[in-house]
Amino acid sequence: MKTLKLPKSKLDYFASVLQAFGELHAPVERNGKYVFQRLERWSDVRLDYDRTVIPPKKYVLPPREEMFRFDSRGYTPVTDGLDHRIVLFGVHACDIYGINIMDEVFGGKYPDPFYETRRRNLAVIGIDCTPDEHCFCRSMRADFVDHGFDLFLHDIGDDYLVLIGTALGDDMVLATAPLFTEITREDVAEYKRRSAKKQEAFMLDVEIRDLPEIFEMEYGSDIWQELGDRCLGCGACSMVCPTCYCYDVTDEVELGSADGVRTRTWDSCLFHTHALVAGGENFRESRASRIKFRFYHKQRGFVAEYGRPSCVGCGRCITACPTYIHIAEVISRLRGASDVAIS
Amino acid sequence: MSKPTVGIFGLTGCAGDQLVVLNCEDRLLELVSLLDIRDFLTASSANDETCDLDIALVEGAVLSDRDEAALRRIRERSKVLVALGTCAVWGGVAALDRLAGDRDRLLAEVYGEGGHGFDARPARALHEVVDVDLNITGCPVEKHEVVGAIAALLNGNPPVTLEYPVCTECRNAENRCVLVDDRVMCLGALTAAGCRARCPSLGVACIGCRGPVHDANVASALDLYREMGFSTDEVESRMTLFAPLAVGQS
Amino acid sequence: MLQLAEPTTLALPANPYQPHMARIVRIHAMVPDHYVFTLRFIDDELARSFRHRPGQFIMLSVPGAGEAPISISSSPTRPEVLELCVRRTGRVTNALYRLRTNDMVGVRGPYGNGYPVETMEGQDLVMAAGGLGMAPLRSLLWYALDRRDRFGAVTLMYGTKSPDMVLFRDELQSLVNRSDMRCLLTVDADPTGTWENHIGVLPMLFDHAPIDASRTYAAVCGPPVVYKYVLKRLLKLGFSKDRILMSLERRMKCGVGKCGHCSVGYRYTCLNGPIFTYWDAINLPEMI
Amino acid sequence: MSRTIKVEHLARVEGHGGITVDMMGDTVDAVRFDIFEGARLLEVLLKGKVYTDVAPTISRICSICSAAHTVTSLMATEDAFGVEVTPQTRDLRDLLFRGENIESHALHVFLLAAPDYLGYPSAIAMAADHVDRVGLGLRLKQLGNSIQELIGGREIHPVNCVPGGFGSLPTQAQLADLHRALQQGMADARAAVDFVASLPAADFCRDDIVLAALAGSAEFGYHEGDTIVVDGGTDRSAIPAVDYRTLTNERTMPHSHAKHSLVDGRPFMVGALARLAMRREKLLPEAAAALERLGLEFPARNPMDNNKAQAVELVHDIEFALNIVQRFLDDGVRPERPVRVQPRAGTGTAVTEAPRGLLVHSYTYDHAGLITAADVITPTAMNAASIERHFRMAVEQSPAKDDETLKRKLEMIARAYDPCISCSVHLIRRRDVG
Ligand SMILES: Cc1cc2nc3c(=O)[nH]c(=O)nc-3n(C[C@H](O)[C@H](O)[C@H](O)COP(=O)(O)OP(=O)(O)OC[C@H]3O[C@@H](n4cnc5c(N)ncnc54)[C@H](O)[C@@H]3O)c2cc1C
Ligand code: SF4
Ligand code: SF4
Ligand code: SF4
Repeated sequence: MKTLKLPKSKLDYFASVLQAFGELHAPVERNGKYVFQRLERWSDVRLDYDRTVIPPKKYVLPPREEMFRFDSRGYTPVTDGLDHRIVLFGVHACDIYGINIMDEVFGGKYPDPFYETRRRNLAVIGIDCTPDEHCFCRSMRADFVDHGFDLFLHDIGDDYLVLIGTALGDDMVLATAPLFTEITREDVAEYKRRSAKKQEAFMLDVEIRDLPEIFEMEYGSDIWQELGDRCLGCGACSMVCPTCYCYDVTDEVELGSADGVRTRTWDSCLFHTHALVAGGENFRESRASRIKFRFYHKQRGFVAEYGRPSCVGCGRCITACPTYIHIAEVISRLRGASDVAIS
Repeated sequence: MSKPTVGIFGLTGCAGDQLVVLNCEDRLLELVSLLDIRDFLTASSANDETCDLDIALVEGAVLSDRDEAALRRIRERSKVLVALGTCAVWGGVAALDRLAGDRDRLLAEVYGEGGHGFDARPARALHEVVDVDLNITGCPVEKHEVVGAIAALLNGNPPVTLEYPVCTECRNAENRCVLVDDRVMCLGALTAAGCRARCPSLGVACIGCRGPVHDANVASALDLYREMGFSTDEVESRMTLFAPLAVGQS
Repeated sequence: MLQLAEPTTLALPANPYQPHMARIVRIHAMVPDHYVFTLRFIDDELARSFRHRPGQFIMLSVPGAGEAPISISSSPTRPEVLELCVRRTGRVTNALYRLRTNDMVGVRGPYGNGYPVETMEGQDLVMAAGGLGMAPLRSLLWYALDRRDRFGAVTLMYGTKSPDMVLFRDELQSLVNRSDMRCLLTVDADPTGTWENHIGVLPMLFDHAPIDASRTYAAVCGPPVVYKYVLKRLLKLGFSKDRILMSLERRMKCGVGKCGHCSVGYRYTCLNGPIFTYWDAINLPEMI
Repeated sequence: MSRTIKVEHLARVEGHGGITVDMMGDTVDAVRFDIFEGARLLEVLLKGKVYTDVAPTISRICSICSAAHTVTSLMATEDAFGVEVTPQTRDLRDLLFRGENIESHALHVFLLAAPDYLGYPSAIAMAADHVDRVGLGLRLKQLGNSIQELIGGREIHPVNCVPGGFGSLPTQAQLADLHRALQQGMADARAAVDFVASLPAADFCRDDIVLAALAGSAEFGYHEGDTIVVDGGTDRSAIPAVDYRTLTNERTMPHSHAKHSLVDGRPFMVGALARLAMRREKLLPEAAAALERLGLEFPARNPMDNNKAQAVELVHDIEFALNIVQRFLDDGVRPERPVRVQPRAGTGTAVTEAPRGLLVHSYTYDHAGLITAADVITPTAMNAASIERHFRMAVEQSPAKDDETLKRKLEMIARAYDPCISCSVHLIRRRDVG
């Protein structure tokens, strides 16, 4: 992968040029939390952020999206804004991994045109990060990504090493070619030194080897009831998860007409309606079965379908859960491990 | 299609839900043009008090024999009876009296001995007295939900109801969590969504004005509030504000 | 710098969510709250080219009410129209029941795996349905009857609570005397005294049908209690769990493996089902 | 010959009430403003609530004046705890009061009272012939609501008002939008004055009305003031706000769940007319011109003039709100958090001017911040006796008229007071909990 060097002092200039490639969005602080949003001035950017409340999935699968307008003639797809080009600056590896997983789900045999159009118009500029006590992306093999970004920035002190992931990324670099220089042996050495240091910074580790088997065997574990008793069913974990993609679809009519819009909105498997069908039959009536389903689908079901767990270890659900249900802790307890580092 | 006949009624409440209808200022004339409003005492002095109604919107809780008789009459003459607002759906703030004990004593405390003769009964939600076809909760109800419900009903469909709590909307709004981050007692996880997380979006705790969400895990929330160090007084005070019975029962 | 041309109107790639409008050409009030709706796509080309497998379903849109998955009850051997047997139960189905002949609905699909008819051909076929379970099986039934030479012995067992609940009653009654198949119909009870077939629960019909499990595929569909007892009988007859095919119902919002609702264990009912072998079902948690 | 004039259900008012006048020949025997509103007993139910939950509970007394109830409640609580809010909070609360007043007056003048003057049963019916006027009223109402939504966080039962300040503060962009809306609203307010001026005169009784309003603040405002002034036309007396009890002398009437207030045994009137009588010299220029234009007479003798007074306040409040918003746009909004509130045992009282007049909240708390006693006196409760007095005078003025004519008059008088019947019921009597 082509890699160049960009002086940190020139980052703001580079970012300003990026606006030619789309509306610039980046992590900013809001009430002490971080959110990805449109950058109004460069000084608002917070590249030292830990994690945003909602991951980048909102750019490709908005919380509420109009799919069709319907009238007496039928359903017409809503395409407004789908091709609005956005450059998302400062995305961590786990979140890029999350986008890659979403790409697989929304691709496949029936590609989702809404998703794919938004995705095509989203440029992703990655940036490296330092894990905190809730990060376990390394365990989920999501601490590095080899695709899914246009550019990826590694901090090596006074400069960034810039990995160029796509042709679009290359165009971005070419647009400000004089800013970039070739990397040196020292740069690479510095990168390696920092990378090794980052490894030491991880505080949370879980072992995912043979996890699908363990999930199968622990299907009847008491832990599910315990978690079900605790879970508030608020769906916070699903909303904040980079790889929770369940959605609901509803037709809403406009006042005084039979015309309206078909929308999709984020849903969660923790809601009691998620598996409710006609006749009042609910395949996951108890909260215990629902929270089990969430973990099971991420760590076991997804493996069967896509060859890896869908959790990327971003730690968002850990910080979001009002009752402190801790996914890494759950995994370790299922394994019977007692040596997990949990703060 | 001929316009549906509609009645808008208030039992005992603050008239807030009727006011929400009037507060749809930019859509009010459109709204009334789509409906054949026959009975709306708060807005009109020419009312047909006996005609059949396709839709009856009823605000307030049942607090007196007079309320009860009025509600039964409304039920008889209407096809779809909609409980409008938390008082109608859950009993609302007045239903605290159901937890407070002896009603005569309460009346006497407020009105003196003269209070005994009043037509005053413990607060009841509409569904405790008659069959209710549709609940639109909120204290007061949200405009978009009222307009959406009327739009759906005009097409013969039940409106979409949200079956998740305020927390869900709050997370989607990327708010700072009042409970987890600020350690203020927020009822978002127990309260039915639909207000687009009005309060926490302003940095203020949800006090549950829409009543409980289906499947609210009150037991776990109580444990959590206790663990977080909220006093029993505070927990009880807040959890009984708008739907005391729902909490009392769980 | 690359200048991307600013597209004026945005043409989406193939849209699997796009409902295609179809006209209701017939409404047959077969049984209260279980009507058969016959649909034909407005687009003639689509009407002619639409093909499905027995056991597949479509997503049916009633504008304003929403979408619901509905099995195709007609056989692919009888193309151009789609027959849906719909039970009135909620938003979409209630709205559908308000429509009249010539009104329009939206249809997209077909979705799901359907019955593996190629594999089943050359073998005997037992179909066991309870209640609304007849809806998907009817497609398979007529597929087999219209290609009668491709199957060995064909048996249909169908049970309902009472005679007035029998779906496709006239049609099925006319099969009872057919010599090239066995059509066994039963009701739990007959208060009317007009029922001329079996009386008793569905599994009892097995007593009237010689079945060679080693050369037979069994297709079962119905409410949970049907599965419970019919599966027991089938296993007793020596069926391999791979030869028992079940059709499952789940909440579905997309039909194409995105919305997450129909997920069972690690499979999607819409993509990997709705037809599952009994072996699959055992291995997928919460399956039945 | 005895005769009873009865309005079973008083329409176009907030809450459930009726009117009964018993007559013996041409003399009025008894007059009753009947109140059927159920008794919600919020007064006792409030007991034991933690201080943060008091305002949201008590605001449910009434939706139309819920902002006034909320802020007055917060002020009483803050007073009990010795909390001093910032000047910015006071300004924002002021703005909220203006928003509520604009909304409430627009609702009352255009949707509830105007149909009477023009001979329609409702504003909906009136819209068929006067769609622009109803539209004008709705626009003004919406303006008021947009202030309540922005500052209060909701048009009804504001959620953004908390002890010590506000949950969130308006942004400059929001304030700029509001400023624009207010500027457009100014033109609408002038049109509203024209409209009110064009309404036929209504003169059903003449009285030397006793009026009461809050005074003591430099501006014509609603929530800052420490004195209640009672104006008997010729005599004026001032009562310190904390001694509000000397103003009211309640009686529980058998025919209503409300209680009646009298001052020195005489009924008195509160509301827009009372405020103008006391403070009209503090009106801003446009409002002063409106006062002139509408020809309001002082000392006030016609209770129907309250409708005109509301139109004057509409103008004044929009003018005033413009000034506040302009100040925020010039100086910026400081990123303040609510001041810290530390509960302590004690009693606190706040007196304000709700749209319908004087509003008193007075609470006693224990050391943990749980409320032990509450006293709330609402404007309609204070007005009730005056309403009955004017019913009687109107009938006595022309007793020979037919029932329908008299009924219409009575209803119009009742509506001129813009009564809020839900409020009147929740007159809360002080209870000391032993
Ligand atoms: C693969 C597949 C094939 C299917 N094939 C068929 C078929 O051939 N024929 C058929 O009839 N069905 C079929 N179904 C089932 C059908 O999709 C469901 O019945 C579907 O829910 C109907 O949609 P609806 O909007 O009418 O009901 P919904 O509104 O989704 O109702 C679903 C459930 O909610 C309940 N409900 C609805 N409204 C309310 C309310 N206001 N309050 C409380 N509860 C309520 C209903 O009782 C029902 O239990 C199939 C399902 C699947 C997955
Ligand atoms: S399951 Fe939790 S830790 Fe894993 S990706 Fe989702 S939010 Fe992050
Ligand atoms: S602030 Fe309240 S509503 Fe929002 S997430 Fe936290 S607990 Fe839930
Ligand atoms: S956040 Fe809670 S208290 Fe606030 S409006 Fe919503 S339901 Fe009511």
